[in-house]
Amino acid sequence: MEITINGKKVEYSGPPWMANLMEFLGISSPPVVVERNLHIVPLRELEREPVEDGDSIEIVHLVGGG
Amino acid sequence: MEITINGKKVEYSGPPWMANLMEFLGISSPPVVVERNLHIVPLRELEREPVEDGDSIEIVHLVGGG
Amino acid sequence: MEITINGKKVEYSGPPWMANLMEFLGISSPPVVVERNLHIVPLRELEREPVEDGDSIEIVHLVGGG
Amino acid sequence: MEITINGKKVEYSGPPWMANLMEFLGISSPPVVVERNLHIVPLRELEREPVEDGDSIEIVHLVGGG
Amino acid sequence: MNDSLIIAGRAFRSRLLMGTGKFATRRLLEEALEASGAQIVTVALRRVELDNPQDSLLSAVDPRKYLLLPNTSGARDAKEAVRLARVARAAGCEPWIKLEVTPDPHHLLPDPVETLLAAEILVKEGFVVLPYINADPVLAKRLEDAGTAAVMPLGSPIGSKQGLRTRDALEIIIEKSGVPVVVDAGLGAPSHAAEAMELGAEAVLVNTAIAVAGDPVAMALAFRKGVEAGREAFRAGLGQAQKKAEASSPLTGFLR
Amino acid sequence: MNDSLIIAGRAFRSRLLMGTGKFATRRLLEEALEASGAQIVTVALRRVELDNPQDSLLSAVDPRKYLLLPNTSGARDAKEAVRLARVARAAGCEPWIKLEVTPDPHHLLPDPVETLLAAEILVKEGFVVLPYINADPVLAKRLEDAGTAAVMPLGSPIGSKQGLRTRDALEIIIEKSGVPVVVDAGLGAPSHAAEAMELGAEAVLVNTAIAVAGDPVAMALAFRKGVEAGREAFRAGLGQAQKKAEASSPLTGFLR
Amino acid sequence: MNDSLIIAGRAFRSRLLMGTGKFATRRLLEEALEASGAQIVTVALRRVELDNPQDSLLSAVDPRKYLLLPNTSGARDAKEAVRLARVARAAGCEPWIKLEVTPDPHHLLPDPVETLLAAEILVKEGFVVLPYINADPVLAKRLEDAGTAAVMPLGSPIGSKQGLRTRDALEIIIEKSGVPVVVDAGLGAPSHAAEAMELGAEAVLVNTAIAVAGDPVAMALAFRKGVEAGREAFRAGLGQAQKKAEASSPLTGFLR
Amino acid sequence: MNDSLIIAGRAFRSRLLMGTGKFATRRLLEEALEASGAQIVTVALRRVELDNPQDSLLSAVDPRKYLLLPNTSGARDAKEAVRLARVARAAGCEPWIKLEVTPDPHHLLPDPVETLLAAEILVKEGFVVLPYINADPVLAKRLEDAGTAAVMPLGSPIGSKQGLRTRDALEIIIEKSGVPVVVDAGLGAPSHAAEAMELGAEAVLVNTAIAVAGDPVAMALAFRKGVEAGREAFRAGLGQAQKKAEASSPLTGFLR
Repeated sequence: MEITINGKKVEYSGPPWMANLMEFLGISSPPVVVERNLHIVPLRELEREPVEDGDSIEIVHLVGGG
Repeated sequence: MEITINGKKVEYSGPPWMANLMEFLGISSPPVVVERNLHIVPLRELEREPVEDGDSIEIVHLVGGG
Repeated sequence: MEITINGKKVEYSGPPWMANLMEFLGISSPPVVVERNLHIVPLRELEREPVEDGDSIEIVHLVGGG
Repeated sequence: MEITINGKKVEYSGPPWMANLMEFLGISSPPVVVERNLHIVPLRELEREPVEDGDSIEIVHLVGGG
Repeated sequence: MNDSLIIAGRAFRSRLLMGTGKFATRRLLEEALEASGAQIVTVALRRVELDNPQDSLLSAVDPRKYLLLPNTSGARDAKEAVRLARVARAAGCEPWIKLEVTPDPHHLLPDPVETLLAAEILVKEGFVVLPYINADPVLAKRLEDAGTAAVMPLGSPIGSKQGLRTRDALEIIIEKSGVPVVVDAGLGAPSHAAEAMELGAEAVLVNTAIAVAGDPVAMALAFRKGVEAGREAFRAGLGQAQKKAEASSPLTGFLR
Repeated sequence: MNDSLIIAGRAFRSRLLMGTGKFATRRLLEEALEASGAQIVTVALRRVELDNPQDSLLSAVDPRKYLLLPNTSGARDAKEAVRLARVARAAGCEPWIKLEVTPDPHHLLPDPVETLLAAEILVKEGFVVLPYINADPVLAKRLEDAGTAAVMPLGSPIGSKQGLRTRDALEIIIEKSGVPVVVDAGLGAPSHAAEAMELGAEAVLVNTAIAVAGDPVAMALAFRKGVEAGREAFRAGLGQAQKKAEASSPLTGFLR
Repeated sequence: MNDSLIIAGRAFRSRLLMGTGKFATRRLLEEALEASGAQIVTVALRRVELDNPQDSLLSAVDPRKYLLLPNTSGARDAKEAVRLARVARAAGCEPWIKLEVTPDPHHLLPDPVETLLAAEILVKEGFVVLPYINADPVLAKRLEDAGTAAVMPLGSPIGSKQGLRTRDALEIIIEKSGVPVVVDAGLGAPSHAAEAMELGAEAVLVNTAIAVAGDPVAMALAFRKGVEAGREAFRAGLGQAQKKAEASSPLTGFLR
Repeated sequence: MNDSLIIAGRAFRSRLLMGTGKFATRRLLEEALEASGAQIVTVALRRVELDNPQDSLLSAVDPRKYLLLPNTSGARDAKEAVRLARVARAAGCEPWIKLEVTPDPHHLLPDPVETLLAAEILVKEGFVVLPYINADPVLAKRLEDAGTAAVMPLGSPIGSKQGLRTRDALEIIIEKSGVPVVVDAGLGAPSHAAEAMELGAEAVLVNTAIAVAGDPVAMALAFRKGVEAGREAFRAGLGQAQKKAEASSPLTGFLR
């Protein structure tokens, strides 16, 4: 399926769960935050959160700022 | 009847029309503006505008300002 | 004799030496400085410095300043 | 003879008078000022002012300034 | 060359707007207005005094010579400001309004939120709105987007005569604005008015500094010249200030 | 009413002295002088270029219309300044001299000690001396005591266009001075000139800001108006600046 | 005697808040934080870079030692700001948020209307809101009334290092405010931070001036001392500035 | 790293010189000196009061802990200043002298000519001379050439607490000076002292602001920190101020 992650189109064929997607992307959860279609996905629910074709997903983290 | 004009209680017993009230007060209309119970009374309608007991009337004019 | 000390006329009849005058005035030398007729008198020479009628003497010391 | 004019060495073989030198240089006097060996030469005396080998001559004029 | 101030499609020769408050006599006001060359003059609204109904300095202001610009001074929120604007229009003024919303009677500083709200309403009602604001570039832009005919950022608090204490922000407002920037409040001397014009302001509004001057008429003329001086300098192209010195005379060679 | 600038017993209508350096063309200088209304114009001395002896912007300056005020720019000490002053007089100028002694060619700031020394000599030789100085109240007083006809404290470094960075000291100089105070150097805009006049300066000298403007002629006129605005405001009596705001409109009772 | 900064009922010894942007290395950030003595440090949100997911300066910031204060930088309106605040909370931060709404990416000045709107929403959602605002006293008051835990007026534009260009307005904000005033943005040197504290600000936030210094660690310490100096001076009671001089030494009598 | 102030070959840890005038009690002076960390303290000369010969605040100042720096306050010309310097030396002080020549008792501003004259004499007599001067770069250079051990330009008039009103000139003096620049007079708050140090001054002298503070001891400590903050910032390398804003946070991509 094709999903949009942080604004980039990505082809993903792994298991359709957010936790798997994160693994696929090589992102060890904290301190990241995942938004799926503008809704925040609590980290503890990444296993139960599906990933579907056309999803728009944002993965953000804290960085230096003023 | 008792009416409130510019915040002061006034006893008025003349004809119950705004034009008469103005005359009673010695105010030659322009450039004043009359508000009766928060509604502006066009100057040309002062004759037709009633004055009733308990009315709250504001009579204002332009003055120097910055 | 009459001498001027710090601008004030003073009648002095003691022994005509600066050391005696200082004692008379109740001034224990340091950290004061004595000028006699515009010349500085080293403290160690107060015994040997005469006092004569008409002398103008300044006795100053250090005070707080910026 | 060799003279220094405004800091430049100049070979001059004309008549030994300042007026002639000025002519040689193509300078129509006013509003210039001539200094010969640090002394100001009044313009009316240019005819009578000699020019000698080794002289240091300054010729200046007014220009825009603040 | 012609250099008019254009507000809401109307052209004015003078870039000095003048306020009419605090004048000692009607005569002084009349002559000061004349001397200032102002074409737009601000006025305020007040209750008629019932025991002395006829007084009004305003008879000094001929509405055929001057565009009367009523203000909403005294309004503490959008609702009161809108009410005052409507009353002013009913008083026979053209629908131009200097919008002031100042909840704090002590510092008389404007409320950005209420001012924007009132501006949106008054623009819809067909008013030509000139809002008095803090020197806030983002707010100025929002008011422009809301349809105001100009923005009137303050130089320093009303009547303080401190001049352009908000210079940095004014420069940004002027750079960004698509409507005329009229610097209002705090201009205490002609040099302040000139400085505002040199920055590129389209006009200035002055009241207190003229009204309370030893000689208000002479001061009105002085401000007029100050505004013209600043405007002409802006158009003539001012050089940049610089830290280093630069000789204005050639260093005289022959001393060396 | 008449309000002349008096220097050394001579009266001038204009309080704007203008410098003649840095102009692109003789024509521009001529027209800018005309527009400025200046009656006193400064000039400098330089070696004639032997290969091009006839050039001189100065032909633009008619000595019957303007009082030529030669400066001693380039002088690094009293001796050089005195020499330049004498040469200037020999050039046919009246014995007026703008005394400048600037040992440091980088910042072009004046030397207080050499300036006083040169002033004493030149006054004895009958010159009307106008010394260019740092904004130093004590030095200004000493120069006055030495017989100078005026003092010319700087607003900021020559050609820097930074305006009155020495305002505090200028106020003291003006308060104490018995001779005209002419603010020189650093005036980059009409607002700066107006500010100097509002403080009570008797006149200002401007050169760079006019000469390097996009349109020098328009800028000369702008400075003229700025100087007039500041002077008239000073005479009309400026109010004091204050921290607190003060309403210019009556707070409208009927909203309460 | 104890002198804590209290925000939302929480006490902090340090009155220097520090930003974590623009540091060259994690090591420098870590040491600068240590040297600054800061207890509240701001952070931002950004997309993970998919090709390099693990980088994060932030590992330098131990959440047990520092209270992380995420900002909403990048938000152009209330909606975006609220979204960012929620994301920050989901990232495990405590519900404290530095609210920034800056529609103009060039000047990065805050939007007063959107900031107030976002503040109202976030306060309802239980956030401790610290809004970054223009130095606008009326807006500051409205935010306080809306329940923000502090107000963060700017001294000058972000990163400009110009210091307190808004001093007059800051004084009014401090005088009127019932919540801590934290001066943010534009503080380029310890003297600027000290000045803000001397005015009576409760704290300051510094980032750029430390991060881009030649030696960020030494600069962090310098700011720490500057903030302490200003605070202690404020508490010790500063005298008023005055125009006139006043001898600090007795004028020595015997010379007369 | 070691960062000593070196004057006349002598090293001092503290860059805060403190004046001893105007203290209410000997105790306050003693504790304030202690808190300030100062190593050089200024004192003045005065006639002994014959009716009360023993009083002297000065007993608070232990000459083994502090270098006493007598001033010549009250001197109106070089002759009086030289006389005072000699008397001070006779009083047992080391031959260090803070040279002050102030003919005008009202503004207490220094006389450049007399100060240079006195400096030349005192240097010949073996004094270590620290002259108090106007912020005049050329004069500062001449004093250095005359052999003074430092220069002490004023920030603003003595006791006025106005801070660095002469900043531009101070920057030039610091840039050009080959001897330590000690900013004296007018420093009214730690932020002023920090600013002077940030400019690159080697030290500052403070008296009035500490002596008249509500709590002089706390204020002395505050100034100590302000001086350290400014010095450390200077050494750490301050960035330049700039007009434009510059984000300290990355603009958050995912909102777009």
